[in-house]
Amino acid sequence: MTATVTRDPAAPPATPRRRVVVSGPARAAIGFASGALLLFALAPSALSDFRLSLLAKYLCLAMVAVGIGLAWGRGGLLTLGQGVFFGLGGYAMAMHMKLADAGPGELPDFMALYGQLDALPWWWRPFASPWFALPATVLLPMLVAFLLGSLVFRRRVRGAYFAILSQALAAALVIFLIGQQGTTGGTNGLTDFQGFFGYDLDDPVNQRMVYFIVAGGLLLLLALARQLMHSRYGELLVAVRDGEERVRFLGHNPATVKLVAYVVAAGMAGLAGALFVPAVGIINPALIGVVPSIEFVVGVAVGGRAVLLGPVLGAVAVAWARTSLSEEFPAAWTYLQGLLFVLVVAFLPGGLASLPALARRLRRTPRQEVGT
Amino acid sequence: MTGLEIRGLRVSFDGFVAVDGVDLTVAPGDIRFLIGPNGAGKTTLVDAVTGLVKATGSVRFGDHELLGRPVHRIARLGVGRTFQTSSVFEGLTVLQNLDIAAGAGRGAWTMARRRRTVPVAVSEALETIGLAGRQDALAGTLAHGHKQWLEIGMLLVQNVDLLLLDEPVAGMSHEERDATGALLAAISAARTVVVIEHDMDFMRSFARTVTVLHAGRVLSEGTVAQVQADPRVQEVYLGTGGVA
Amino acid sequence: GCGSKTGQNTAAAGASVDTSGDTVKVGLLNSLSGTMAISEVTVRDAILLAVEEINAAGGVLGKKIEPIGEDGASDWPTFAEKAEKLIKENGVAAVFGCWTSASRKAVKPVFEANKSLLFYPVQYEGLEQSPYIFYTGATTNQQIVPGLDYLKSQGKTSVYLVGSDYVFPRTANKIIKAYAQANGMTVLGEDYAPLGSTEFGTIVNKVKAAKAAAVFNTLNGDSNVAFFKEYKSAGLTAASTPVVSVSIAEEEVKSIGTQYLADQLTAWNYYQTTPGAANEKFVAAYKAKYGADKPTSDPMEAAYVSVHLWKAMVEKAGSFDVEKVKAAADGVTYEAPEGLVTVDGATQHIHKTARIGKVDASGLITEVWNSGGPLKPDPYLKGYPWATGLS
Amino acid sequence: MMLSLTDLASGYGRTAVLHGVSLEVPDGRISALLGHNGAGKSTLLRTAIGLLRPRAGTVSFAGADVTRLAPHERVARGMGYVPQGQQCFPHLTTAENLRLVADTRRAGADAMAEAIDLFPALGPLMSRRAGLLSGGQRQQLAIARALITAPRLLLLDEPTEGIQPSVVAEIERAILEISRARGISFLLVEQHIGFAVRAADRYYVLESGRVTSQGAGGQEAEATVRAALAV
Amino acid sequence: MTVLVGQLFTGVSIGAVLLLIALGLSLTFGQMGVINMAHGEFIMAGAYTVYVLQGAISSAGISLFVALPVAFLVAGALGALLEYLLIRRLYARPLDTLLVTWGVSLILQQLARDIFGAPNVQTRAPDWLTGNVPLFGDLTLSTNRLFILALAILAVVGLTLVLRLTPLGRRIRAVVQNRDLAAVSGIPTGRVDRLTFFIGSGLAGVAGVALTLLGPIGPTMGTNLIIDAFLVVVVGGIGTLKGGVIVAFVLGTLQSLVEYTTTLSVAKVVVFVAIVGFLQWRPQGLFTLRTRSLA
Ligand SMILES: Nc1ncnc2c1ncn2[C@@H]1O[C@H](COP(=O)(O)OP(=O)(O)OP(=O)(O)O)[C@@H](O)[C@H]1O
Ligand SMILES: Nc1ncnc2c1ncn2[C@@H]1O[C@H](COP(=O)(O)OP(=O)(O)OP(=O)(O)O)[C@@H](O)[C@H]1O
Ligand SMILES: NC(N)=O
Ligand SMILES: [Mg+2]
Ligand SMILES: [Mg+2]
Repeated sequence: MTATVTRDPAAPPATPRRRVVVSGPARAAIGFASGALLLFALAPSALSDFRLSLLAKYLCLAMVAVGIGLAWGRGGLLTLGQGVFFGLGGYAMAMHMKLADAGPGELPDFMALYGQLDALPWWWRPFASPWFALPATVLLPMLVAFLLGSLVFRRRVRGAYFAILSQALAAALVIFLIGQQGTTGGTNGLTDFQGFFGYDLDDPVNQRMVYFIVAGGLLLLLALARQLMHSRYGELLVAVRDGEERVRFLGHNPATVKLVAYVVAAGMAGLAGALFVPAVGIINPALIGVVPSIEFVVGVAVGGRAVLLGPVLGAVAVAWARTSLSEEFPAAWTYLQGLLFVLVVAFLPGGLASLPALARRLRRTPRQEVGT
Repeated sequence: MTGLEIRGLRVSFDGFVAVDGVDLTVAPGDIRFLIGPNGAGKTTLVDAVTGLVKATGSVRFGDHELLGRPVHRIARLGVGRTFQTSSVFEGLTVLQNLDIAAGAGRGAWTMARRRRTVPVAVSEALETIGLAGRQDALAGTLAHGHKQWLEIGMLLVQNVDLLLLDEPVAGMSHEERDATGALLAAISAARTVVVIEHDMDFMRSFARTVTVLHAGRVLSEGTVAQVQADPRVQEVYLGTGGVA
Repeated sequence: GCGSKTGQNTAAAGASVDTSGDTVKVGLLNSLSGTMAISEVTVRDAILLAVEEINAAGGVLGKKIEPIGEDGASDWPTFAEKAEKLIKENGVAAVFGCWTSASRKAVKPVFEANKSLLFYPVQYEGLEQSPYIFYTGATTNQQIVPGLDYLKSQGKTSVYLVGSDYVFPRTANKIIKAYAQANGMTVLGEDYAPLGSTEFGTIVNKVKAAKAAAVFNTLNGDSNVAFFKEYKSAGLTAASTPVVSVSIAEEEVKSIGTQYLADQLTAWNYYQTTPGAANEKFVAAYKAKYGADKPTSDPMEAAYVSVHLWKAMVEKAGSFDVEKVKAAADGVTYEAPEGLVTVDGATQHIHKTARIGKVDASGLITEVWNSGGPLKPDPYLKGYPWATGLS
Repeated sequence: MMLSLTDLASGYGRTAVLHGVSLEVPDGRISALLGHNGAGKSTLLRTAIGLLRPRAGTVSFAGADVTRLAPHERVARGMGYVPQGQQCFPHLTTAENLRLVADTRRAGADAMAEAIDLFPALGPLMSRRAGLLSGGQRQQLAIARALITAPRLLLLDEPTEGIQPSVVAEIERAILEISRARGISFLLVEQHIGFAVRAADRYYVLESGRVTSQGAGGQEAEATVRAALAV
Repeated sequence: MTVLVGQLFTGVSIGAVLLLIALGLSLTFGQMGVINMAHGEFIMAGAYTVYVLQGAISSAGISLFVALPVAFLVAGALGALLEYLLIRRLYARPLDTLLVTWGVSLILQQLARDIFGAPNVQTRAPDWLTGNVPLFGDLTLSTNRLFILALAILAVVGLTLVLRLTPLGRRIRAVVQNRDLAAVSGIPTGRVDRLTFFIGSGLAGVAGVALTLLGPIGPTMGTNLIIDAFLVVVVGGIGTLKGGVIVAFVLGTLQSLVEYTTTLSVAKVVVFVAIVGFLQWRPQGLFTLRTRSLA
């Protein structure tokens, strides 16, 4: 034993320093207010147009992460296919924007070029209407998640099986999209948008407007996730994670419980995808395949899967690091990225969000448990 | 209060017959002890009743046939059980465990909101099982015996009509066994209880009727005294000398 | 408040080129990581060689070129993001780069919105003409059509089409089918493998069963290695069923191995073996800078040429201003390694000589046919009656 | 002394369970460890065998300090352990569960045969996977497995939990027999105080991670222990 | 007829490749529960081993046969190192191994890029492995694919023997099933874990050698294989070799038959749909090891 235990183990634990006690809802209100301040006032005035549009992109990724935090952090559903739902939302929005650019009755430019089509395929047609396309960006991913989730959860596919199956789903969708070049744009994806509901996307003022919509959307999703996590449902979800079979004997159907988390997370990813398109200007298979899907999850792990803000923090931090570090050190970036994931997940399972608590603990108990 | 009626129950695993044509009637309000040698098929019988393994025959609970229903539906009909190895939700607090057990019938609206007060049934159960002081401890940090109490507490709040308890006092101290037994007696005022146990002192103190299973069949049935006196039961189960 | 509606056309003026210092910045946008790095790194090297030469000779309009590199990471949205960064944050005068058509399609709106210039150095599928892109690689009438003409002249009347699953091969094959129909050739089959796929057992079985006279190969990158190994194992050879490839250059030959490629055909505008003093100088300079074992190839040459052409255009315009450079572009010439090239101002493509080559035992490609002189670029194949209806 | 624990402190994560426990298990004798649920009995055995690292204190076995040894090294020196809760290797057959341990010994085959003699119920179950056994069958398997390691000291955590009365009697007889005939020492955790205290040479009562009473075992100690536990 | 037989052979040989790349995973994932995303990079390490050895041994045939054991050792050593540095801290959180090893795979890819360069490299195959054996009519079986099939069969048989018949096999399974109990049964769990990981990763190295006969060797070659490999193990049933073997050949054949009449993309999507459908029927894979526990 190298540890030198200095405190008498029989002594009562030292009383923690008294802190101002703020009730849960009040703390949440303060949190949301400062988040809003940061996103709506500080960021737009401090950042250039280009950096602000990058931030919009990061915030879209953070929206996906909020859903993963719920499904994985709370429900233990390691969903490696969130790219699918992100993609469905993104493509739904992109199809609408393409049709709006082309004008009524016209084919989108890429279709005319590569598709050799005379008429719009039937499944494109409804997306011409914003009344269909906008809800579809969220509802379509939720529907797909519902169908797949009902099958998979009812048959008790779980753990690593679920993870790998959801990953294969992402791979399959990408292969499908690439194979249908004439109607989906293939690897190119959909790009070259002119306007967003009539507003010119090249105009920096409109780009800012898109940023504000994204920031608002993120706050909304955070509020929703917080409500779910603190509700009775949130507790049941954890119970299902820890003892799915046991929950059955208490009269709950775990398949339904998991399905709710999966579908909500899918809807969040769909909304993120939909806003990503005007914010970034492209959606393509490379954004929704296996690698980005894993990266979504890794971002959440880096930030901290267990707490509300962890996923947001992680998603933004990883995306920001990618942009800036790959600018500064293009070659070393891959090493840094790999190392970051390895170190945080292996040695800091609580993610970056657990750093403050860790620091506090280290300060409070100097050299206590070393060596055990 | 509802009784249990099992007819011709049969469970086989790849050719091995674990339960082999059991008929069993448990009257409402009874405390029935199910005993028998290790591997006799007691746990398997409970598994069959609660939908965990496939079985043939018939299990009627009140007006309902239980065989063929999914686990959570059987639970909602008012059948609750504990497990031979404890299975509380280790990542949740004692209070949360109980609240979830109490909540099978909750609607979507209730589920989507926060728990603001402790339901009466839950706080009563906390007192009953003596874990009121540890309601915010994570269940995973409870000692073995406390986990079993928590499991019983979860059945209490689940408000079931039929409790199936698989070795509920294993690992408990003498005093705790007595307390648990008293608890079961109180519970049975309004419920039917089936207990699997190997602790004969405990059985003698609290059983009303006893069924002995052996090799998947009913070997003997009756009062504690009748069963204990049965030489076949002594031979396969109690042993000749070692009975304290 | 809200910004402009579409069609109001009050969008941002062109991004300003930063010429405040005594240098002028240009952007280099290539994949240094990911599947396309194989090819794109060599393009980056060639661009840097040209920059170095120009700086050694005094720069452009008296300013040294300051190259700013970004990694597109084989990911099209990243290309778009990095393009925007180069234009908006760095104020570059022009960007050189992109390889796959997918990456070009992704950055095109960025260059158009910011009214900034891209020089794109790779052969492609045509049917495009952005006012802010200069295309210095071949368009279809300078590569694919001559390739088909060559097969026809060799008496090959049936072909099988094999390609990677993305815009360039699919569009190229559409053109090939139209050509075949008009020229009495039969297309016996058409198969696509996802980019990066290495499973070609079935496709080669199909080729073999179809008994085609030749294969037209538009596979890109890694897949070629697996395809040619499978091809040889199946007993198919250049003598029995030649393959014409349009994306296999010297670098790729090196990595596939001559064991598998001997005597197969390629269609390009330039080979390391292309004769002429300009090429000798280019090859020597390249090897001196990057190593004697590094081959030069068509996309590298086109990238190298694009920097020199930009310099010539800027000097003709007397300004780095994008609109002035564009206006000055028509007729600008350069004595390139592939021979004299001339910019066609109308299409912003260049006049290039088509060359069919054969892989030799040393791993180099030797020319077996050429078009006799530079072909005028025709990205929409307007000069080919069989091609009406393609665009 | 076969086993001595000195000022042992141990626990899980940040929760401390044992607060400086000292106890001794003499050679060839049975010692009993008693206490309420949650007192820390299992924690003590887990620390003794090395599954938990103590925060302070030492574990010494047969005169040597083994505090820093890994569990398998302690087993190699002659410590044996049957954990609480009918544990097994679920996907291995009953036979494989035993052979696995027999592999580690030269006299493995003989030891296996002996163990099966002691638990005849296991005979017909040899080719069934252990995860499918009933609770009591698994517990019998667990004790048999520990015996095959040829321990000089056996740490038994509620070994008769879930076992039918006739076999419990059998096991109790076997413990006395083994300890007498082969000189194996036992540290026995039991809720059935009766047998444990009567058979034991020494008893220890654990409460909230501290030894609160101890003394010589035997028939007459039973009342004392019950009184100590009733508090 | 010829076509059908030819496609069947192609299917079987796709199956053999699937089997080889999945075999190591059936140990590290199937037995140990580690979702090792760097498995593909261990395959890559095996492939580069051939490349390096060809620099030293000029005969393509000899270097190939030397490469088999050397690649096993190289990839196995990488695996053992990974286990020692990271995995052993994660046995309590198996799903996290996926994320950690994914980071490792990024690092290994970049390492390969820095050592061998971003472009693919070539290896020469011995001449007898670039030809084919004529069967009947037009039908030929390529020798490289026959070689891979033989290698896959050999590897499966060898691994089965080790797991079934040796004490090591029992130990490997025991440690995975109950780590603490194994430790207190006298088994050096750390060493067994490392050895298991060594063998599983070593098999990836062997798969890498085989793949050099079919396709390119490059830093990213592993990423294309990893999902297929995991699917084989999952659908076969975790913890059994038998299931994986059957599934590899069935999926290979299904893919080749569908691809012949459609395209590779469609075939892959069909295979995926078949897998989801299959898991509806058998959610725990083809062969399952059930226990009575509720976990
Ligand atoms: N899934 C299964 N496959 C094969 N055999 C099984 C399976 N489940 C149980 N068995 C066998 O069925 C028999 C009955 O087991 P069960 O668990 O019901 O016994 P039990 O009466 O509860 O015993 P105990 O008192 O030891 O808990 C045992 O021999 C057991 O090995
Ligand atoms: N894995 C764990 N993590 C945290 N705390 C634990 C853990 N296991 C046990 N504890 C705590 O340690 C204390 C002692 O537990 P232990 O299992 O040693 O008790 P015991 O005396 O063996 O009880 P029982 O008679 O019920 O088996 C208990 O308060 C329990 O809550
Ligand atoms: N333009 C190409 N080769 O994609
Ligand atoms: Mg039982
Ligand atoms: Mg205990």
